Amino acid sequence: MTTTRFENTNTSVLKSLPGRILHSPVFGSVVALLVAIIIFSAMSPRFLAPANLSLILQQSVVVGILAVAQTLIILTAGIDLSIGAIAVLGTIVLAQAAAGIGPVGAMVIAMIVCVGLGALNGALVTVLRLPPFIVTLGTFTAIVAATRLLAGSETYQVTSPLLTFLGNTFKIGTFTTTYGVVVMLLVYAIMGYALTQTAWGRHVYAVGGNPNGALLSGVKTRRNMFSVYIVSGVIALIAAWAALGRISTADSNAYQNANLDTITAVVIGGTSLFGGRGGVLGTLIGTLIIGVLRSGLTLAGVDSLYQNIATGALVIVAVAVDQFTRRRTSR
Amino acid sequence: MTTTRFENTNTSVLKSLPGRILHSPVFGSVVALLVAIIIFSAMSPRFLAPANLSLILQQSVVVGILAVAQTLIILTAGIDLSIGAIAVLGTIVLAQAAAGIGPVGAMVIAMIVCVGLGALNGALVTVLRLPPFIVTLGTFTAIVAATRLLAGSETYQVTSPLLTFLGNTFKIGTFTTTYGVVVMLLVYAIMGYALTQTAWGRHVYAVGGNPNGALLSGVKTRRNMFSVYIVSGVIALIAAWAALGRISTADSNAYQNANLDTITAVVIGGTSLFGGRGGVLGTLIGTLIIGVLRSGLTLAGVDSLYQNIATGALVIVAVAVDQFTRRRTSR
Amino acid sequence: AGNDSGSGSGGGGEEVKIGLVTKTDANPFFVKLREAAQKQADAKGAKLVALAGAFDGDNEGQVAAIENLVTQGVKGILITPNSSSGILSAIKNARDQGVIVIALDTATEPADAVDATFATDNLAAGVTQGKWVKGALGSKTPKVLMLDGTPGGTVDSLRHKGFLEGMGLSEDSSEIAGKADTNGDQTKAQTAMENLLQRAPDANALYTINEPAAAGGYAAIKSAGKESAVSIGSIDGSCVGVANVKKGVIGGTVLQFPAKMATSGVDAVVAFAKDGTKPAQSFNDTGSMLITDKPVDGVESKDTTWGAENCWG
Amino acid sequence: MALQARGLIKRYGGVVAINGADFDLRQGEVLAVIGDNGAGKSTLIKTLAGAVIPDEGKIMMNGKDVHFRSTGDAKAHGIETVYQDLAVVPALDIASNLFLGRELRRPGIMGKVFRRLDMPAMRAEAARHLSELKIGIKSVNQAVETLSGGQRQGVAVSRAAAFGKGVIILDEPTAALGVRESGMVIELIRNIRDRGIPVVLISHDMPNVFDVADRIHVHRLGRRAAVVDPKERTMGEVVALMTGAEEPTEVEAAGGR
Amino acid sequence: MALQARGLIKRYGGVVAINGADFDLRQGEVLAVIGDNGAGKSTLIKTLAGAVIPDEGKIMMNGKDVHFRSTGDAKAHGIETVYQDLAVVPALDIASNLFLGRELRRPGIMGKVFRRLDMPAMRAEAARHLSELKIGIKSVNQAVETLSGGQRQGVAVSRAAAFGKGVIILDEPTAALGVRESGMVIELIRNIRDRGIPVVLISHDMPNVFDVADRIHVHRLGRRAAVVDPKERTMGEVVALMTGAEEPTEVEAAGGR
Ligand SMILES: Nc1ncnc2c1ncn2[C@@H]1O[C@H](COP(=O)(O)OP(=O)(O)OP(=O)(O)O)[C@@H](O)[C@H]1O
Ligand SMILES: Nc1ncnc2c1ncn2[C@@H]1O[C@H](COP(=O)(O)OP(=O)(O)OP(=O)(O)O)[C@@H](O)[C@H]1O
Ligand SMILES: [Mg+2]
Ligand SMILES: [Mg+2]
Repeated sequence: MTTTRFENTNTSVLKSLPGRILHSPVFGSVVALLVAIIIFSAMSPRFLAPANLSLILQQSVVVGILAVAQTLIILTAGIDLSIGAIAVLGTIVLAQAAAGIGPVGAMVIAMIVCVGLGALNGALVTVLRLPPFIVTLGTFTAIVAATRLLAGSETYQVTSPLLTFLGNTFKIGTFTTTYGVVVMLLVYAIMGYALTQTAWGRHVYAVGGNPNGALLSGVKTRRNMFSVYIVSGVIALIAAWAALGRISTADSNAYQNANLDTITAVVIGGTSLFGGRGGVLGTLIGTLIIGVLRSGLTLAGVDSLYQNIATGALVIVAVAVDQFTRRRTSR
Repeated sequence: MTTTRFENTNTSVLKSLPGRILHSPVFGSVVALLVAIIIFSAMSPRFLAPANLSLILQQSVVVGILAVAQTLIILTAGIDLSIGAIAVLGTIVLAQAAAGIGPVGAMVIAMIVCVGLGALNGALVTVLRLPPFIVTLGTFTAIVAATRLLAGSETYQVTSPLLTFLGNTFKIGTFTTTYGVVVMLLVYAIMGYALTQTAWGRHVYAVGGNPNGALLSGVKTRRNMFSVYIVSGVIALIAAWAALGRISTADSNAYQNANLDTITAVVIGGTSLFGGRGGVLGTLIGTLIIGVLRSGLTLAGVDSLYQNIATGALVIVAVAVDQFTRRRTSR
Repeated sequence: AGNDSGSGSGGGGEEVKIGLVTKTDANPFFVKLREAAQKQADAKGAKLVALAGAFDGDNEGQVAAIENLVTQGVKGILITPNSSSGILSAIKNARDQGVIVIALDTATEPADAVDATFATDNLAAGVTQGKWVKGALGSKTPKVLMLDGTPGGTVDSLRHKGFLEGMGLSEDSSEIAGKADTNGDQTKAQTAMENLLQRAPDANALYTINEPAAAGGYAAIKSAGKESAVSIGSIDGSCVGVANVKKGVIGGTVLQFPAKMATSGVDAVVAFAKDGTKPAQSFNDTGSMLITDKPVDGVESKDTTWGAENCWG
Repeated sequence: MALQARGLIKRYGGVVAINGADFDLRQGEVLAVIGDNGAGKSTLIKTLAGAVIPDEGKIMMNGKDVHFRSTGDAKAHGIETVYQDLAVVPALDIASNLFLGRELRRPGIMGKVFRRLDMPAMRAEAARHLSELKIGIKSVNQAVETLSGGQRQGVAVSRAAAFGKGVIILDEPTAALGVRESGMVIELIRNIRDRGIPVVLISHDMPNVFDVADRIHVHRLGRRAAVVDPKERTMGEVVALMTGAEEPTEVEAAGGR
Repeated sequence: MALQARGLIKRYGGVVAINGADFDLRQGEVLAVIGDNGAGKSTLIKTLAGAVIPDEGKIMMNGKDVHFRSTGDAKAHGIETVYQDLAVVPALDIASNLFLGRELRRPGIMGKVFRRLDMPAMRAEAARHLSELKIGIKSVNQAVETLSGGQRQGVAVSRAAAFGKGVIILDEPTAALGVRESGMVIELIRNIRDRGIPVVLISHDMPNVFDVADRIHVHRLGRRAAVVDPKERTMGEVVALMTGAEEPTEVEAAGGR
């Protein structure tokens, strides 16, 4: 009797709440995040102060938003090295155009630029069928140079309240945060919904998991991939807007590491670089892990160079924890 | 009769010399290289001068050597973002240790460091089975920081004739070149032989093409992958040596783009980022394409920002040409 | 009538070609340098080819640029060396082939590796920043945060060293409450400063490698509500920077004169192309000037009105 | 004639996969396609399904010329196919695989405006279709990669059976299936035919072929060698035709009656 | 006993793939393993081949306990396997695939010191092995990905036949093969047995099984349900055993005589 009961419990684990949590693909990332938080709050009492937590969120906004686009592209078995550069170009275009034709017109022009570049990447990947890595490496190089030519030697101050709106703060109880944080969470929610609850999202997974099979099944694989690059362009614009909220200056040198940071966030979050597996929830946690590391190490008084060594090591540890928990529970 | 004859010729194309060339996997890259050379020599008469060709080779040495290691790792379906950083650390170690214990001892220590870091990457990838992208991103971050800590803010002059030997020139007829170029070509020849003519090389392809199948076939996949990372460490040391030959100073900030450059060379050379397809011959051509672009654009008087835009575009064009010729001939 | 070696005695009416190799294309300072050189070259009827390293510290990129410029047949090369000693052999090769090489902004080590240098004395500029911050603090015990540039950069370490000298501190003084690398990038500076302030909320002095770093640092200080408590010093002298001094974002900044460097450099190459004369002096300090509206005793300074007239970019 | 082809040629570099193949499928029949390994059967049906574009030759549906540039084109004409290298997405669950490319949306604005999938409906319907085959799948939420070889094949077959409206093409659907499961697939094929939908069945299993086929298309060296009536020929004779050991009659060589 | 197993258990999360399975292979026999889709046959033989490490249970070779941590361990004991999802490397040529993991080197210092492969020898030998199966492969330099489904299976089977020294395990080797080619594989299996090497054959093809098997291991719900003698039972009875419609005799349930 006892054995039977035990076996029953064991099998139904798949459906019970704790079982669901254990088997959730983001379980590992959550563990890694919690471990980091526990360690840092033990090292510095200030770490868990609401002001510090709010800062971590604010510092994660731009990379966090871009990481959503990166997740989509990686799910299709691609990679986007140009997404950060598109966003930076977006900030310059917003700033320059706002000075000329006002913030709303600037938004329109920046949208055309960002989406246009997304479409360029998408067309090269889907129509000419070139590898996304090399396409976006090429466009990255070209976009960075074009941005510098456009910006010249100037840094642009942005004063329009619309363009800097996402930097404004508001309070929830004692917790202060910015509209940028809200927008970031919204982007995650919307794309999470689109990926899991719509046919378009299913097709993104199918295109990444077995492109040939998806095509034979009647999925319009090229159109789907193209749409992913278009969506990335839109998300890059949102990131550009958030960047202006954070620093009301457009600078052609900003966010040079954004691409690698987004990829790190995506991978720590458990999305496979080979496509077809993962999701934005993991990426959000991955973004937070990176933010927590940086903030925690600074609070602990670690110098930049040692911080980099520690970050490098901790990124590997985070992925290792993730892999380990996943293997233990689902294999 | 005539039709039959025609059909015969058509089929035997597979075995004839022109057919072999057409169907060679590097055919596309060669076309791209030739097109670039023709365009640039039309633009500037100096382009084809032996002195300039020699320069292109010399400028390609360090990235060219590193690209061999990158090819190996990409063939196993991995990627190495840390290889450039390992080489830079190698130059610093060589320079510092040479000042202390002489050039030969320095070589030994640098070898231990470079191979040790290759082994670290390899162990994380094969034993913990973490994704190579994230492993080498982590070690990249950590190695760059460690290098700067080690170097402080100093640039080290290297005077030892052994350590700068690869920068010495010699003449073949009127063509002047460096021993570094010879070593680069040797590295290509040796690894080309190892990849195509030994069991180890076959296994590298098998591990990249179908890791599970290779394992089931009895290939020691983990050991093979680990050995690839070890070999990469050795190659990074050779690149470090060549770098000291080129500029007889060790600087912790050098070669930050080497990783992306090597990946570009590998991909332009027709090796698949998904592993299992490609080879070092293509990579050599890819390296030369990059060198030719840079030199040709400068000779044509193009400023570096415009050069970057052109390089970005041309990299995409080169891959497109490669893909197009490949599709036309083999499909 | 071309001659193959590409150098030697340039023919009479031929257009003078000048190469400019900056550290990167990114920094507004180098963009300004490039623009000024371009303007001067146009005025003198010379052709300028502007190249750059790909990133701070790209010695290989600068060496390749020099080699390619020499092949192209330039008369002279203006270079802002990434590392004061990293590219000496390439410079020597160029000079051996009859090309005049002039360092801008950063001196080489040894200084006579090039034909002449037109540069700010970055150590002195750092000292000026340090002295001003010390003066601005008055009797308060300094509690210093430092937003550095790129680790290993020559200019970066000279300014850092100069600042500490001007403050009367040393590298491991307890008055230094924290340091971070910003690569001179405003976004990184803001993030770094936010985190540093969490650790050292009572800091009262801030060293910055350049004005974007200062603006980023100020944003973090402001959102923490400490803008009156911290004295911010900087170096560069861009017009945005000077405007920020006027607005009170930056307490004081040390202005340098990139246009002067570029113009003198181009003039020197043109003169050399004409009759082979080289600049008389090896090191030419193009000067620097502290801009602040809160002058302190013992440090020479000008106000922001003067700054706005003499700033760059 | 439901589906016809004339003179199809497809070359891969030096290899000629099909070499002037003809094809005729009548309304409401089960047509078996048999042939040696590498004879070009899969390539033939891939051209009919739009997955491969032939170098030469033409395809007609109900007497009219059609040009399939993609599998989507063929699907739009009602042609549904189970490929030999099963076109499933391993990481997706069974229900999603079954409905891939033709997902159901929720009724009302949730579906129309927010384009929300109707997962409960898809799961229920998937479970219903799969239960017809009795391949012992416990949950339609399982990822396809966790299924056994035969179970995967079952999923692919169910899918074609559920959605085929015009022509259903099955490339070796029972290769990985057990005796009982094979029997069920044959039963399913009969049901489909009885619904009036013509079926093309590629199979190496002669007893199955003779059991269900109305006519047999024998493929040999990239060409249609004969079309035979299973009631007129024995298994041995058909195998001999397939290998070239025996010559077809003139009528058979011309495509049968 | 050539190869034995007792009480093997392998779980995947909530799914129990094999659940206390026993296994006995005698010297010089052909043992067929049959069972429904998803019964756990592939998982069973993967544990015997070292590709899957069982959660519980033990494996013995020639009476001695063995522990396979990898396929290499099993190979070192002479166990050669053809997997259902063929373990071939698509981008490599046929000869390289055949010799993968056991490449030949040139004689003399070229081989010893420079470790150079002897491609001509490998090609010649590969061509010889493949010609035994007559699957119409034109060149052993062809990449495996350009072969038809059946041709690929032929390559995998040839490989096991060529190199198996102790035990050869074949997981549905004829599933994708034509009638003639299947016949040749069955012939090959007989040859192998006649060389004194025991063979394990998983197959859904009952006529083939009854044609070649000395004993039949019936797998059901992750367990060995019976071992029967094909001379004592009809195909219908064995299928009934497989599906549970009939009960095995006590001797059969205990593993046969
Ligand atoms: N992509 C390709 N590239 C090169 N050759 C190919 C390709 N696809 C098929 N072939 C060749 O075309 C021929 C026919 O292949 P096909 O798959 O149509 O055969 P089949 O009749 O379906 O065989 P099987 O019964 O084994 O599945 C084979 O010789 C095969 O090698
Ligand atoms: N990696 C895995 N993860 C989860 N479940 C698995 C895995 N591999 C096998 N299974 C499950 O174990 C059971 C047995 O699978 P197995 O492949 O051994 O069956 P089989 O008898 O070989 O079937 P077939 O005749 O269809 O090949 C199946 O229900 C399958 O879903
Ligand atoms: Mg087929
Ligand atoms: Mg199986």
